[in-house]
Amino acid sequence: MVSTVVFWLAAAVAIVGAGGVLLAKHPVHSALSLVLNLAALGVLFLLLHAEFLAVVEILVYAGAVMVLFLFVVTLLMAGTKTPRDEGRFRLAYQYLLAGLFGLILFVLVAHALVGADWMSSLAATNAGGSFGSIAAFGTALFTKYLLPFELTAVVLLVAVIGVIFLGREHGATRK
Amino acid sequence: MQDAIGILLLPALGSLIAAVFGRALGRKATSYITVGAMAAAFLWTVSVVWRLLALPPAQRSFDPVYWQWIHAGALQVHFGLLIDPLSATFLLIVTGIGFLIHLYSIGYMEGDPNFQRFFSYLNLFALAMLLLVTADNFLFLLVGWGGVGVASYLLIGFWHTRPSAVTAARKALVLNVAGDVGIMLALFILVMTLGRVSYAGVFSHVSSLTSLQVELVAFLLYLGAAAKSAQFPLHVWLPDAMEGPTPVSALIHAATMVTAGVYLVARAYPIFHAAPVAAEWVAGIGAFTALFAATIAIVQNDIKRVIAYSTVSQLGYMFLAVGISAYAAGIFHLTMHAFFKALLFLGAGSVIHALSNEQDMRKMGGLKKYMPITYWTFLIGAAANAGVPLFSGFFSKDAILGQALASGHFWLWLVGVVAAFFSALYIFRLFFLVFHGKYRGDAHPHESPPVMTVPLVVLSIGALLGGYVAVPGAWNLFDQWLQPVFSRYPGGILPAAAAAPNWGAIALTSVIVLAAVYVAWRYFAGDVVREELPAALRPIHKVLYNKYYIDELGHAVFVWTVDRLAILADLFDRVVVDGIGMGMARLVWGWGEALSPYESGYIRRYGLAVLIGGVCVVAFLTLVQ
Amino acid sequence: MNFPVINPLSVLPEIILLATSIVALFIALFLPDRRGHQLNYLGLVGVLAAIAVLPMLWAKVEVGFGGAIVSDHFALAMDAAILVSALAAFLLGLREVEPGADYVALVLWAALGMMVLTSAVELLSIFLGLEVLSLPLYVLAGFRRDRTTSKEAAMKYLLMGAFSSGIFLYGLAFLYGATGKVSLASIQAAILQNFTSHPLFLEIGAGLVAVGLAFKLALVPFHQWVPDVYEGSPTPVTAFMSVGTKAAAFGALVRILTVALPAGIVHWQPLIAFLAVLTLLFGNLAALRQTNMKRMLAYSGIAQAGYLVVAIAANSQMGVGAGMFYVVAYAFMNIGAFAVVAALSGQNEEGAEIASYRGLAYRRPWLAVSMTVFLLALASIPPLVGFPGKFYILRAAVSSGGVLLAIAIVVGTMISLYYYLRPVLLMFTHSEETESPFPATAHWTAHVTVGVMLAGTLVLGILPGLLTGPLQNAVHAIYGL
Amino acid sequence: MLDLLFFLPIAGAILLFLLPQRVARPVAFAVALLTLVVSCVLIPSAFSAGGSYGLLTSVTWVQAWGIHWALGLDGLSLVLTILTTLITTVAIAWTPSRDRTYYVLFLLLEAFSLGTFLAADLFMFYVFWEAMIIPAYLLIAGYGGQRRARAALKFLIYSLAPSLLMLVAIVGLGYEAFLQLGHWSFSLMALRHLVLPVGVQMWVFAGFAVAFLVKIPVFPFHSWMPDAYAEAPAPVTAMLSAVLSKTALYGFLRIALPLMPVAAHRFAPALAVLALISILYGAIVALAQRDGKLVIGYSSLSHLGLVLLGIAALSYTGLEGAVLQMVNHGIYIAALFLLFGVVEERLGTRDLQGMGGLEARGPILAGLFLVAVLTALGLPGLQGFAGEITVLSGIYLVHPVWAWIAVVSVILAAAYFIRLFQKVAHGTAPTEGHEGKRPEIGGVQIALVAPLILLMFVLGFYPNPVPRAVSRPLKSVTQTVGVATTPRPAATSEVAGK
Amino acid sequence: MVPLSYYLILSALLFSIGTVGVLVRRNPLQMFMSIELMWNAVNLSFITFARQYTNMAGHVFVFLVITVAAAEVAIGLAIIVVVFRTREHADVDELNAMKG
Repeated sequence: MVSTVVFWLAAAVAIVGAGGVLLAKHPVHSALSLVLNLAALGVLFLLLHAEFLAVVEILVYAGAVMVLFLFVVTLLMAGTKTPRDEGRFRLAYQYLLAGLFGLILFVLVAHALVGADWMSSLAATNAGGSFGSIAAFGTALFTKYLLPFELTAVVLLVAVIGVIFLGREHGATRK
Repeated sequence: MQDAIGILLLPALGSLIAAVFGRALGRKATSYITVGAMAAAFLWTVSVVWRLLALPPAQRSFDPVYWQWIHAGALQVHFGLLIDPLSATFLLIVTGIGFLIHLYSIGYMEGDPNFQRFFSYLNLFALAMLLLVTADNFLFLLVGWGGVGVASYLLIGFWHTRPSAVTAARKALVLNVAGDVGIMLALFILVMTLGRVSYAGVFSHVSSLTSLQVELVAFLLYLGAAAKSAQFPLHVWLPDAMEGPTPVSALIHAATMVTAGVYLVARAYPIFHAAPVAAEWVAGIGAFTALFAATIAIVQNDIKRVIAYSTVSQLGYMFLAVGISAYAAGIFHLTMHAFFKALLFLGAGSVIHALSNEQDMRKMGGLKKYMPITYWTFLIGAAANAGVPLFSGFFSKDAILGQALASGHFWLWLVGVVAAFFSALYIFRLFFLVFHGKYRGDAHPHESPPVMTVPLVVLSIGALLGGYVAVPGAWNLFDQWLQPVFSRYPGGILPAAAAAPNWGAIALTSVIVLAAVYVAWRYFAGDVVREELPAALRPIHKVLYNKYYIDELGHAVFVWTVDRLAILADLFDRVVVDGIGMGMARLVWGWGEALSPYESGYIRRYGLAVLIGGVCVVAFLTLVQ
Repeated sequence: MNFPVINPLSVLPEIILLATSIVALFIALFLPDRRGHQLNYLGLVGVLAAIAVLPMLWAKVEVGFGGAIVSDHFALAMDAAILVSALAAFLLGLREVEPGADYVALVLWAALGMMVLTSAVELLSIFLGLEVLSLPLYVLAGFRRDRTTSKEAAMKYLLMGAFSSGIFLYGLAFLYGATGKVSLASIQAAILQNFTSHPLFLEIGAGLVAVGLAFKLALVPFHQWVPDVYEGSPTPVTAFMSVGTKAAAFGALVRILTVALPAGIVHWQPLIAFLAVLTLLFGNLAALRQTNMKRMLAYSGIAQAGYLVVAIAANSQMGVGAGMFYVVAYAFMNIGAFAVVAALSGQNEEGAEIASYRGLAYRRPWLAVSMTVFLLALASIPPLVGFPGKFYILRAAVSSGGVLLAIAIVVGTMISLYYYLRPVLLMFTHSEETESPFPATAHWTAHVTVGVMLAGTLVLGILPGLLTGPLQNAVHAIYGL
Repeated sequence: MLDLLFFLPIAGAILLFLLPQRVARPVAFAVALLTLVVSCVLIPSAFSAGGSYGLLTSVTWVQAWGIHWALGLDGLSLVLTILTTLITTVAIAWTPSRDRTYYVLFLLLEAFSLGTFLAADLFMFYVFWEAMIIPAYLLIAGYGGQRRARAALKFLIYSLAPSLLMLVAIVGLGYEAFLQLGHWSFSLMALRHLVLPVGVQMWVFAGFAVAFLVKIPVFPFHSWMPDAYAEAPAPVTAMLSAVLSKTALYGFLRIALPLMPVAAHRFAPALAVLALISILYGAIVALAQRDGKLVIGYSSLSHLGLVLLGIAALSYTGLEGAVLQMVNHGIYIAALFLLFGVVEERLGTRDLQGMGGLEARGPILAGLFLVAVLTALGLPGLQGFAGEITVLSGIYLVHPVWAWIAVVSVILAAAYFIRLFQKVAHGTAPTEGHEGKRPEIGGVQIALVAPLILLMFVLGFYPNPVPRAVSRPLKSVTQTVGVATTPRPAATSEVAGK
Repeated sequence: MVPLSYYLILSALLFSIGTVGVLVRRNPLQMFMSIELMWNAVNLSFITFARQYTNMAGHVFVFLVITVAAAEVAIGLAIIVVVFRTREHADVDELNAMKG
């Protein structure tokens, strides 16, 4: 019962957060809305027995990543300026079409989901066994999914080298 | 008779040598070679004829085959020569008169910068003509047929810097080719129906053709013959062809080539015999042409043009003859005509030569005293042409008219008689205008050199005496000579030919002819040319002088139309056909251009495309299935 | 814990690339910056070493990481195309991009990601492969930070790439959701045993995954980033990604669609066919009006992807073989064309304007003739490699009943003749100008690239049999999964 | 030996790259001549007994696709091979070029054309067919007249685009082979054994036909022709018209008719209509041209229309005539273009209004041109007539009406060819300019064109070798097409081919 | 008890909002945030599915996605900084030097 209430609350918060990202004029507001959304998602993860990921979501995402965002927002002086107004309607029907097709996408997917009858039979509580535990997670990560895990190392390397390259003053390091 | 091909090879070699080495050999050597080739060919022909005569009449036919020309499906043709009295007659005419005209040309063409080329063309013509008359099948007949057309084209346009000569040459060629097409089509029908094109093969199977087919073949053959022999309304090229040098007119447009049509009809007599409609048509058009051309000839002022229309008229007589199946008579007239018409042309050439290329008779007159040889020979020629009794033309023309009457073609006979009156009138008008009265020109007339007068004399002997091979009521050597040819297949001999001569008719024609000569003498032998005409005659004169406006009509109907059509088609090609291709290209390009706005450079727009595309994909997969 | 059998052989080329990149980064610490470009040769050696081990691995199918990745013939063939394009990135890079350890490492990693994408048989690795491929390319596209167009390319690529990755990821989620499995084999097995939670999940998953890969393959309407990014990126990078990315995405699409998702149950076939036709028509039409060689080649690349996807739409072993052949063919001719552009360019893409090619045949005959060969090959004129490539695809299309697809290919090719052959005409037209816009000489490596690609274009064009036999095995391998 | 025929010019082309510029012309000529000699040496082997080909080389080319490197020589390919080698030999050395590439491209053009005629495998046929277009394209683009760029591109796109439909058709045939024989095959001999469903025949035939019709060209697909013929240098135009157009007609005989007999019957009326339009249309448009080269070009449209009509008649005689006319057309059209090229070069214009007087100033050239013109207009006794009469009688046998219509063009041909000749040769020379150069043909060119002129006479009076050479292949074609040919004498009882 | 499909529908809603966000925002940072929204919506789906099948693969997937997203954000932000540092406005619409 509690979980139902928590779900609806978290869902509402997540939607509000998403709406904030979508609508907020200032990027900082958007970023904060996204943090809200991510936090709500963390709660939902908990409900689904993904405790570890809930923590990761909140720590890494809502924490580290979003801080990075805010950092850049403030770094870019230009970022604080809103785009020129005269350009707003340059792609006038962009808004209309984006909204429309976003809606259609949602309807299409939701249509498929609603039609899936197995969905109603879920017990939110104890799924049994070690599902969702850190141990199970670690086992999976280091055994069955070792290759993707290894590949994340490359991804991070790319990030490091890429950011170093991009962050370097152009032409300062060569010649 | 295998060696008869030598008659063809001689002029072929002569032509080739004159064409390739003419410049190196020089004028004299070239003329010796080419004239020599003709002389040798003539002698060779004589020997062939001699050997023919040595045989019994029924065996006077040889058909040596030399090689297989083509063997492609239904079309199987051999190259072979047919030597029989008919072709031998033509061989004699072509090589004999051809030799004389070659000889004459040495004098006439003296001083022309393209002397060698001229002789090369002359020999080429002789080759083609010989091939035409000796071929043993329709296909090689067509080869010779086309060959004489081209040689004639080359010779008409010989003085190619004259625009009128160039035009005349083109006209002649195109009309001749139109005639060739007729023969080609006839040939296709024969190939389709009989699978044969050789004379022997075709003629012995004529009976297996339906009457429609045979009429069609006959008409198509006649189309070719009419074009070549200048029958109405395809005659228009012949007077224009007088733009060529005069020996050419004599050889090609009087003595030989234009008679090829008569030869064709005579040769194909089994077909025409089986096609009565076509045969009547041939005779009718022939008679009409005889009258029609003769009337035009009366009012022309150009000496060669008069003789040209005279030729057309005489050819009409010949077609009249072959149309009523009086083949031997037709060929007889053809032979006589070869003599006197060549004589007339060469005589005219002699006059023109003497007057420094003056051709207008109004500027001649009184030449009798300057050019006696030309005068006397020309007189013989004119008399023969007019059919003055006891001259060769008299015998041959009366043979035709007599058989027309005897075979029941009264109207044709009547037209022939009327035409005979005009024939005498125009030729003696010419004669008196040129040789009698006072000289009206400003050149210095003089007699031509012997190289030109000797042929005149020789021909005049033929024109004077040739007719006596067939004296009505007495003997007819000519018919006997040709008899084996025309008795091989049914229909060659007119039953009426055996009938006794109609002395009344002969007398009537003779009187009419003499009356015409008198009228001519009365009106045209004076010192001055009478320009004024009675008012009633003026419109008639105008129509006649303008040749019934046939040239203009033909020009308007064919030349003008085709030219306009060509320009339209060209426009169509450039605008529509090319336009469609280019238009499609431009359309495709336009599509490419039209895509440009979608590649707007805006990231969000790209994203929108991804979203829309993605939604469509999902919708397709989830809903359409 | 049961640790999986890693089997390093299955990822040997990947390991070589990774090791090379690490070594390069390490050496860079000790190397003076002005000699940084020499690391380029190290990268070259690394790629060559990776190519060298491919034949060794050909003998046997290696499965690694507990079945997450296989090194089968299909993967190896695609790896070859990818490595060749990586080779081009190094060979052509010396002049335009001022390469250092970063360039070398990024190219190697991108190549690694591509190779993983083609050989991974499990959704997580596929996703990681896609990301390892994408992230370095975002940076590489903007490698010439001094150029507005390069930066713009990076930005557009990044935003669109991340956006489409999201869509792709959602598709993976649905594939996972439909069966609860992540390995392609077990997904296929589940589908075949009718053990799916909801058939629509499969359809949605297939659709979204296809969209994500179609984005990488540059299929219409997911292609719009391509012209901008290809034009803006440094030419060596363009050459690299135009071929490598397509090969990788093709590999993944083949593995996911034709192998894991039987067309009889998941109805992607008409969809892919439609996308293919749309793509090849659109690409060809849009290429007509281009004046920039790189942009023209970008649109041409879109069209070529259309042909390639026809091979998938054929949904047959022959189709897969045809697609593989075409990838290799495309590698040779497309890289060749870009190599000529690079050879004609100094620092500033002088070789990009088509108009400046006028009279090239009389000034730089070797490059002009080579360019002619590459363009003719792209136009699929025999006896160049593009022709057997297209022939193979037509063959696959016709034999799966897709005569209309074949006609579409033909119509597209007809349109393409114009833009492929106009530069040829231009090169062979005498020019009045004496001033050449191009630098007088090209780096020798560019000539080598042109030469190698020319050889490939000609040899495989004349003797396609060299490749068709091995590819046949490769196809059997992938279906034998 | 057959491969030699193809590789000889290829080797020559490579050799030319290595040799200095100044020997390019003689070497190219020598290579072409050698090829001609080889093709003549092969004459006896084309008729040796055995299968449908007298000489056949076949090596597996692409195993997986069932493609063979197969070259076959029979009477049909032989006559066209000799035509190709002959015309190339004459044309390649016709005008000196300052550029070695010219000769290289020319030899490549020869090699690929030969390949097309010799290919015994459809895949190879297509490869050569397409490859042939490229050197031709570059020859027009690199050495043509003022508007060559447009002309070349147009030629190229018109040539290549429809060929792609043919490619689809070829693939379709290969697939049918797979369905029926169990393996992919493009071998002409193997494909003959197929029994194709009518529907397949129809679309496959259509694919081939479109490609062929454009290449011939036939109305309304000819609009590349005026540009390309006019702008290409004379020897290249000669090759385009004399050789390249024949590849398409050959394609009908070798591929389209025997492999798709039912479709051939169904399409024949359509082909005939197009052919008839081409015949008349080409002739009419030729009358209006001011550009001499285009008069010849449109005449070619008309004459090749007649050849196509002969093919569409589907009668044995028609086919024999068509092949004969192909050979004849190849010879006289090449001579016409080459000789007119000299006129153009000397006078500096192609505009007929600005010409004239050649007969006086260049009598040899005028004489040679005259012979070529007379041959072209079908003067009986010259070679053009032989083909014309055979093909027309072949048509008449089956469709008299077609022949009646087509024969009109003979008259028109006389009109436009004579107009052409008269504009060039007659009248007075243009007064302005051109006085410097004597409009006479050079000795080398006389020697080069002499064989062609000679052939016009020889084949005019003895055309039989050509129909005899092609009778066996054509009989096998008509047998497949299943048309009752005309009653032939007993000699035909021997069965040719399969 | 809330059926699992609710989670998935929520996920779909968030995903759709994310996509719309990418398409309507002109500030690159906000676009990027919208993309993060999409990715996280997917994460929710993964975890839901994992819960349904009690299968850890979904969890691992989410973990990897978060890692990759972090790296992507790092690179993305760096590129945004490079591009827009010199510009007055952070407006992706101004990036249209290349088009057509």
